Amino acid sequence: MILADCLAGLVVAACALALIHMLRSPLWSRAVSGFRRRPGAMFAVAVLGLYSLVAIADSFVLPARAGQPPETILDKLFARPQERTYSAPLAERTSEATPQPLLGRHILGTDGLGNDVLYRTLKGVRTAFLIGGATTLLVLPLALIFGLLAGYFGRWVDDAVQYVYTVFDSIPNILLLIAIMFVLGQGLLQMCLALGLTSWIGLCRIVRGETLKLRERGYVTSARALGYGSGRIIVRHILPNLLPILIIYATLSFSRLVLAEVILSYLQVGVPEYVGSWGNMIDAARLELTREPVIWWNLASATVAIFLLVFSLNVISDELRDGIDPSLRGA
Amino acid sequence: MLRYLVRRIFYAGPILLGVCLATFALFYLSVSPEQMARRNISAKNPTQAQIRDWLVARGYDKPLQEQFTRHARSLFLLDFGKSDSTGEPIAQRLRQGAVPSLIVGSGVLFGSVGASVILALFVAAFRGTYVDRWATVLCVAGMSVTVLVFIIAGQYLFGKLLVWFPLAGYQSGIGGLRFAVLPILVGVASALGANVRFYRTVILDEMGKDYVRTARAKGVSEPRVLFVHVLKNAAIPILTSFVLSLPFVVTGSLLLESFFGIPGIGSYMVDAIDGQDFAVVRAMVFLGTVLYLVGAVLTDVSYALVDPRVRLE
Amino acid sequence: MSVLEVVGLRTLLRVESAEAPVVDDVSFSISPGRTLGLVGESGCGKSMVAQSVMQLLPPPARIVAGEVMLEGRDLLGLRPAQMRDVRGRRMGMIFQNPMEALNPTLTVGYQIRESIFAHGRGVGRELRSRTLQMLREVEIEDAEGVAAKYPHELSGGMRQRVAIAMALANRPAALIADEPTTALDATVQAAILRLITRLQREMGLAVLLISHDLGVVNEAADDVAVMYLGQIVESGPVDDVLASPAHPYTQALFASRASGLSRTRRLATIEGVAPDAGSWPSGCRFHPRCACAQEICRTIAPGEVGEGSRRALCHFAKLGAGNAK
Amino acid sequence: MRLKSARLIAWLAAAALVAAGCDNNPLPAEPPGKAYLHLSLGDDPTSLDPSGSLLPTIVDNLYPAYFSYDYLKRNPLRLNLELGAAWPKREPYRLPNGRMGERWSFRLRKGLRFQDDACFPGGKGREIVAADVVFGIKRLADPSISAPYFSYIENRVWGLAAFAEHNSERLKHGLGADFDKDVPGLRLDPKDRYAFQIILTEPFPELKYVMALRCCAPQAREAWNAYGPEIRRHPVGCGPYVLSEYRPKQRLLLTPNPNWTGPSYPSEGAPGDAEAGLLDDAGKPLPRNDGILYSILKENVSSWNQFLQGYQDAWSLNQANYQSVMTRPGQLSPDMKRRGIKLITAMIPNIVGFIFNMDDPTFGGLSLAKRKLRQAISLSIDRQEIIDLFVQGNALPAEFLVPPGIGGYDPSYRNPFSGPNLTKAQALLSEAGFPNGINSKTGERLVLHYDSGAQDSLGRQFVSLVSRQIGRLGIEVVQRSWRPVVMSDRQVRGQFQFIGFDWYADYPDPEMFLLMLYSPNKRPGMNRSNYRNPVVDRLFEKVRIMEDGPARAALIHRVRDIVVEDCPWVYLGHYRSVLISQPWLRDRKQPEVDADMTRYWAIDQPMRQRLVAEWNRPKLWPIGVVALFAGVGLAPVVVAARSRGRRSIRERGGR
Repeated sequence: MILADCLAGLVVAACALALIHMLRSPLWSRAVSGFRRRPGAMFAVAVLGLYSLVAIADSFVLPARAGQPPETILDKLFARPQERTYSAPLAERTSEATPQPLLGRHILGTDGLGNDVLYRTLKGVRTAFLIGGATTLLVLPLALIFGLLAGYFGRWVDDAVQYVYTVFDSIPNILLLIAIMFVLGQGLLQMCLALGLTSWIGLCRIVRGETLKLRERGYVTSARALGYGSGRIIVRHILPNLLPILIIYATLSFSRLVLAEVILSYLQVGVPEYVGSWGNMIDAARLELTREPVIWWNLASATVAIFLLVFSLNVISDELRDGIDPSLRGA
Repeated sequence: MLRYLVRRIFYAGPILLGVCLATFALFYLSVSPEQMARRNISAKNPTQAQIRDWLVARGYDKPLQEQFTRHARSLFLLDFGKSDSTGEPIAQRLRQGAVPSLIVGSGVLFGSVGASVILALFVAAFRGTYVDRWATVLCVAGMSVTVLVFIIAGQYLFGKLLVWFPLAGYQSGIGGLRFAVLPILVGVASALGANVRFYRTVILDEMGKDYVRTARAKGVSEPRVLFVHVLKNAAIPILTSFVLSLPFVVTGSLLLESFFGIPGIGSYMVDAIDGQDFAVVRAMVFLGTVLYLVGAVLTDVSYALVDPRVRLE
Repeated sequence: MSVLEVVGLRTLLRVESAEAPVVDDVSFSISPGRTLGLVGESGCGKSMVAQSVMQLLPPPARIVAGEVMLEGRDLLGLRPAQMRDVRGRRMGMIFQNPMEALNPTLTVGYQIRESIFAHGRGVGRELRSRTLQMLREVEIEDAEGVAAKYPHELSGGMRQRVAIAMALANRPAALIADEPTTALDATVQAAILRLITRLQREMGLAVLLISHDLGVVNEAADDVAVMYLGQIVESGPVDDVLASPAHPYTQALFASRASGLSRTRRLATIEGVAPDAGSWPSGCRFHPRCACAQEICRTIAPGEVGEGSRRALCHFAKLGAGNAK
Repeated sequence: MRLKSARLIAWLAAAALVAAGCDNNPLPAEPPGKAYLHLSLGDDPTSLDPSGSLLPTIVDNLYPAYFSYDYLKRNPLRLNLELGAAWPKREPYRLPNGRMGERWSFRLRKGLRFQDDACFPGGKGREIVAADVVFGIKRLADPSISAPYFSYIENRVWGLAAFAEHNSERLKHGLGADFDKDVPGLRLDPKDRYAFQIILTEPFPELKYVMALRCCAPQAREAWNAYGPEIRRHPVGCGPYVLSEYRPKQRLLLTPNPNWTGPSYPSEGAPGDAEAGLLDDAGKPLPRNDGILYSILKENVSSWNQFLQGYQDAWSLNQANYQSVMTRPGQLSPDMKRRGIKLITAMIPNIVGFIFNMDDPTFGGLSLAKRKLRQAISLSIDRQEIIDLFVQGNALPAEFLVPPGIGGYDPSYRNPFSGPNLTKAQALLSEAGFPNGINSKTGERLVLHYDSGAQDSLGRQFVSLVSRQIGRLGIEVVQRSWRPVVMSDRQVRGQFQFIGFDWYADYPDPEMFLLMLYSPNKRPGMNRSNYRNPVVDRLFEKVRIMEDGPARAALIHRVRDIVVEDCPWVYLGHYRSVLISQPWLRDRKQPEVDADMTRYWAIDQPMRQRLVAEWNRPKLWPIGVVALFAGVGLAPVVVAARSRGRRSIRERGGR
C-alpha cells in the first residue's frame, strides 16, 4: 500500500509537470486556449477535474480512530452502515421479500452485498488513475530510452532493441500479460507493472521512427558538426520534438489501460476486491444481471464512470492533436 | 523478393528462440512443475507418489536445460506434443479449434474492416458538416465502452428480446453459422468506433492530397474518386492494421469465444493458462509468434502489391 | 466571342467561424487561342480564382456571387453532376506540383484513360490508342513504355506533360494552368511553356495561366491580369502592361524583377507583407504598402479606370499609350 | 463495379441470415419421437475413464459398479446391488506376515454385457466376468493416470502398493503398466468366473462404499488394448447409456445402451415420495429418457440464460446463481414460481469452514492462550449472515465436522464457540492477551493474514465479508489473494495463518471427515491445519475400523469435544446441493451422495415444447427503438445530402 501511495504521488507530480510544461510552451498553450471555444473540450476538462478531485479525496488518509482501519476522506464521506442486501437507486427499502428499511440513503442503490454503488464507483476512480497514470509513467521512460537509443545510434543498438521488442510483440499480448501477472502476483502495483511491460512496444516503435527522422534534420546534423555530445543532442534537440507525440500518446494509452483493467478483471487476474475497481464491479454485475429482479445499476454506474473518463481523455487527446498539428485536423 | 523472404526466414529463427526462452522462463517463474502436477491430477489430494509419477510421465523431472532444448527442438519441428492435463495431441485440438476461430475471427475482421471503411468513406464525404462531427463523437463514444458491455447488450438484445440468435454455443457444419452471427456482430460493433475514426483520418488525409483535385478536375465522379483514387491510397495504413490482426483470426478472440461458448483456439488458450497446461501454452505461444511473423511478411508483401513505390528487398 | 468569361466572381473563405472574401469581384474573359496570365503574390487569391472557376474549392470556401460563363453557359448554375461533366471535357486544369498531382498508385496510362472514359468517351482499344496519342502529343517519345509506368518512375517534367495530356485528353475549350512550371527546373520550365503554347495554338484553347512569375507570363501570355488581395488591380495586353504598368503594385512587382529574371528576389523591393484574408485594409487595399499613397487611398476604394483593353484599379492610375513608350 | 460486388455480398449475407432462421434455439435437431434430456457442462469432462475420473457426471451412467445408492431412500443412505449378485461375505484373514486382515468375497450377476464396440470381436459387447472388475481395480495402480481414489485402497488391498511401485518403476523407463502381474489381494475364483475376492490388510468396513464408486466398475481389457490412454475420450462401458456422440467443447450425447439389463425404477421410497409423485413410474425400466444431451458452455451466465429460455432442463445451482433463483433464503423467486420451476435440495455430506495453521507462532499451538485466541475468532464469525448472503440460506450452520446423515452426527449439539457472540469473543480475546485486538504487552494490533484463492467476484466478496466480521474484534485482517495453483501449494506447504477450507465425502462415513484431524495425515495430507492431539489420534484409530453404531458415535462425540475446545477449525456450514428443474421434468430427486442419477429422470415432451415456445416469443419493441434512433440520426444526413445537391443553386440565390 505504501508503494501504491508513492505511485499516486508520482502520478500527480508527473501530471503537474506535464501541465506546467504545456502552459509554458506557446504551442501547447495555444492548443489549450483553443479548448475554451469548444464545449466538448470544456466538458472533458470538467470531467477530468471532477475525477481528479475524487481521486485526491480518496488518497488522503485521515488519522485513524482507535480500533478502526485507516480511512480516506472519501471513506469518511460515505461512512454508512452496510445494508443486508441490495436496493434500487433512491429506494427506501431493500429488495428482500419482507422489505427492510435502509440504514441510509443510497443515490445509486446498493449491490448484491449491500454496498453503496456510488461509493464503489467513486472508489474506482483512484484505481483507474493509478492504473492509467502509473502504467503510463512506466511506459514512457521504457519506450523513450529504447526508442531513442535505437533510433539515434542505429546499427547494433537498433538491431538489439528491435529484437527485444519483436520478441515481446510476437508473444500474444494477453498471454504475456497474464503470465507476467502470474509471476508478479496479484495487486494494483503488479497490474501496473504487467500492463507497462506489455504496452511499451507501440510507443517505442513510434519514438524510434521519429528519432530516425529527426536525426537527419539540419539542426541535429549541425549540432553534431559543432561537436556536441550525443547525450546533449538527444536531450536538447530530439527529445523536445518528441514531446507532443508523447503527451498525446500518454493520454490515449491512459484511456486504453482503464479499459484493459476491465478485461483483466473478467479474466480473473484483476486487482483484489478491497481495492475497488470498475473492472471488479462489472465482473460482479454480470452475475447480478441474471438476478430477479435485475440489478442493472451496478453495471450501469461502472460503465458510465469508465465511459466518462475514457471519453474525456479521448476528446482531450483529439483536441491537443488538432491544436498542435493542424495538418491532422482534416481537410 | 526471394532474397527478402530468405532474409525474413533467417531473422525468424532468433526471434522464435527468444520467444521460446521467454515462455519457458515466465512459466517456470510463475509455477513450479509440482504445482502444475497438483493442479492437473484430478484427485482431491494427490499423494507424493502420484505427483512424482505425473512429473516423470511428462519429463518434468529432467534438468531445466535438457527440458528446454527438448521443448524448443520439438516446437521448431512443429511437433506440438500432447497436452499436459488431458493427454490429447495438441495439434489435433488446434485443428478442431481452428475452424470455429476462423469463422468468428474472419467474420469480425472482414465485417469490421468492411463496415468501417464504408462508414469512414461516408463520414469523410460529409467532412466539415455536423454529420461528420457527430460521427466522430459517436466513434469516440463507441471506443469508451468496454467489450464486456457490448457482449452483454448484444446477448440481451438479440438473444433474449428479439430471439434471433442463440445466446451461446456452437455446432460444427453449416448449422453452426447461426451461432457465429451474434459474436461477429458484437465483435464488429465493438471495433467499429476505433476503426471508423482511424480510417476517417486516413481517408481525409488522402482526400486533401493534390491527386484527388486532379482527378476531380478531370471530371471523375465522386464515388469513383472515393473508391478508386482515395481508397487505393488509404489502403496502405488500413492494410497494416488489417494484416496485423490476421494472427488473431486464427488464434481467436479470447473474450468472444469464452463468452459465446465458441470452441476455438482462443478459449483453448484460456483453458490452458487456467489449467497450468505448459505443453499447450508453449505450443500456442510458438504458433502465435509464427503467425505474427508471417503476418509481418504479409504486411510487407501487401504494401508492395498496393503501393508501386514500395519494393521488397 | 470569348470562351471563358468570369463576371463579378466573389468567393468567401471560412476562417475560425467568420467568413472573409478571398476573391472579390473578379472579372475577366478569354477568347479562343488566347492566353490570360494571372499574376500576383502568393496568397492574393490567384489559385482561388482558378478553383472557383473549376468549382473545386476546398470545403471552407464557397462562391457567393458572380458568373462563370464557359462557351456561353453559366457554370455556377449547373448541378454538381453537370459540372462534373464540364470538368475535364470542356475545361481542363493542370496544377502546380506534378509530383503530388498524380495518383501514386495508378499507372500513368490508366490515369489518362480515366480522363477519357470518365466522360463516357471511347472503349477498349480506342481508349488505348487515344491515350497513346495524347502522350505523343505532349511530346513523349516512348508513349507505350511511359503509359505502363507509375508516376514515381517519371521525372518532374514528364509528369507535368502527363498532367497536360490528362487535362487535354478530351479536347477541351479552355485550360486552366495553375502555376504549371513553378516546381520545375528552369530548362524544363521553358519546354513545358513551349508545349502549352504549341498545344494552345493547335487546339485553339483559351488558357488561364496563373503564375507569380512575370517572366513566365511575359513569355506565354497574350493578356495579363495582376491580382492583389482578391482583386484584379490591373489588366491588359501583356506588352502594354509590361511596358507601362499603371498600378503602383504592378510597378513594384515589375521593378522587383527588373534586375533580371531571378525568381528568388521577385518582390524584394515591395515593403511590408500582404495581410491575411479577413484583415484587409479599408480604402485602396494596397495603400499601406504603396509608396505614393495619399489620404484618399486610405478611405475610399478606387473605382476601375479603363482605356481600351487596359484596366486599372487606382485613384492615380496613369493609362495611355504615351506613357507606354 | 466495385459497388455492385459490395451490394452482392450484402445481399448474400442477408440471405444467409434469413436462411439461418431467426431462432435462438442452441440445441441440435433431435430424431423424431425422441426426447433427450438437455443438460449443460461447464467444460469437457476431464476424463471419461472411470479410473481417472473424479466427477460422477456421465461416467456413472457409463460405468456402473457393484453397488449403487438407492435413488429414493434416505437417512441413512442405502446401498443396492447394481452389478452384484449378492452381498459380499466378510471374514477375517491371516496375512503371511501374521497380521490379521479381512477377506471379502463378491459375485457378479450373470448375463451382464459390455456395450457394443469395435474393440470386441465382431463389434459385439462380450459378457462381463469377475476378471474385468479385477482389471478395473488394477488399473487404479497405473501411475500414468493418477487415479483419484487410489489412495483409499492403496495400502489396504494386500499387494496393491507393491504393484503400483512396480508400475512406477516401469514408468521411469518409459514403459506402460504391467497388468499381467498378479496382485495377491485380488483373487479370482478358478471355478466360478463371476466370483472374486478382495483381501485387505486391515479391517475396512467402508470397502462397500468404495465398491459403489465408478473406479471399481468392470473394464474390458480389450478396450485398453485398443485405445490405451484414449479411453478417457472413448469409453467402453456397460451402463445404462453409451456415449454416442462427443464433440469436444461443444456437446456430448448419451443414448440408451441396448445391452443393459439393470434394476428398474424403485417401487418404494422415502416418506413423502409417493405424495410427490416420485413413485408414479415404479417398476418401469431404466433409463427413463431417450438420451441425454450435454451442451458444453464455459460461460456460466450464458448457460444460465439458456436455462431461463428453457433450453436446459435442470440446473445445479452454483454460488453465482443462488441469488438469481431465490429472493430470500430457501424460497424461489416470484418469476421462478410463475414458471413452475421446481426446487430440489439435498445434503451431500460436506463441511465448509476455515482452518488455522496450528504451526503458526501467533495463532497455532495448543496452549490455553492460543486456544482462546482461536475461539474468539470463531465466535466473531456470523455463520448465518454468510450463509444467507452467499447461498441464500441453503446450508446448515455447522457445529462440527460431521454433517447430518453421517454416523456420529448429533442434531442437538451446540458448539460453545459458534458465532456470532462478540461479547464472549471480546472476553476471550482479552484473556488471550489481546484486549480489543491490541497486544497488551507490545501495544501492537493483532494482524491476521487471511489467504484465499478467490479469483471471481463472488469469492472476493466472500473474503471481504469474512474479513469484516473478524475485523469487528479489532483485529486487522490482511486479505491476500493467490492464484488457485499457488494457493493450493501454500496450503500444502503450510504457508498460511487462516484459510477457507471445504471438503466433501466420497462415501457417507464419518471416517471421511475425522481423517482431517489425524496427525499422520498431516500436510501434505488432508490434515492441512497440522492438528496434533495424541488422544484424538488414538480415538480415530479405533473409530476407523468400527462399524457404524452407538458405540462409534460415542467415540466420535469424545473426539468432537476435544477438537472443539482446541479449535483448529471454524465451522461454517454443511452446504446443501440445490438443483432446480423445469416443470416438465419428472422423477427428479437429488442424490445425497456425489453420484449421477440422471437415468431416473423423465421428460414431459409436449409440455416442454409448449413452454419453450411460450418463453421465447420475440419482443419487437427494440426494433422500433433502433429504427427511431436511426431515423433521428439519419435525418441530418439526408438533409445534408440534399443541401449539397442544391448548393450551387442556393448560393446563386444569395448573390
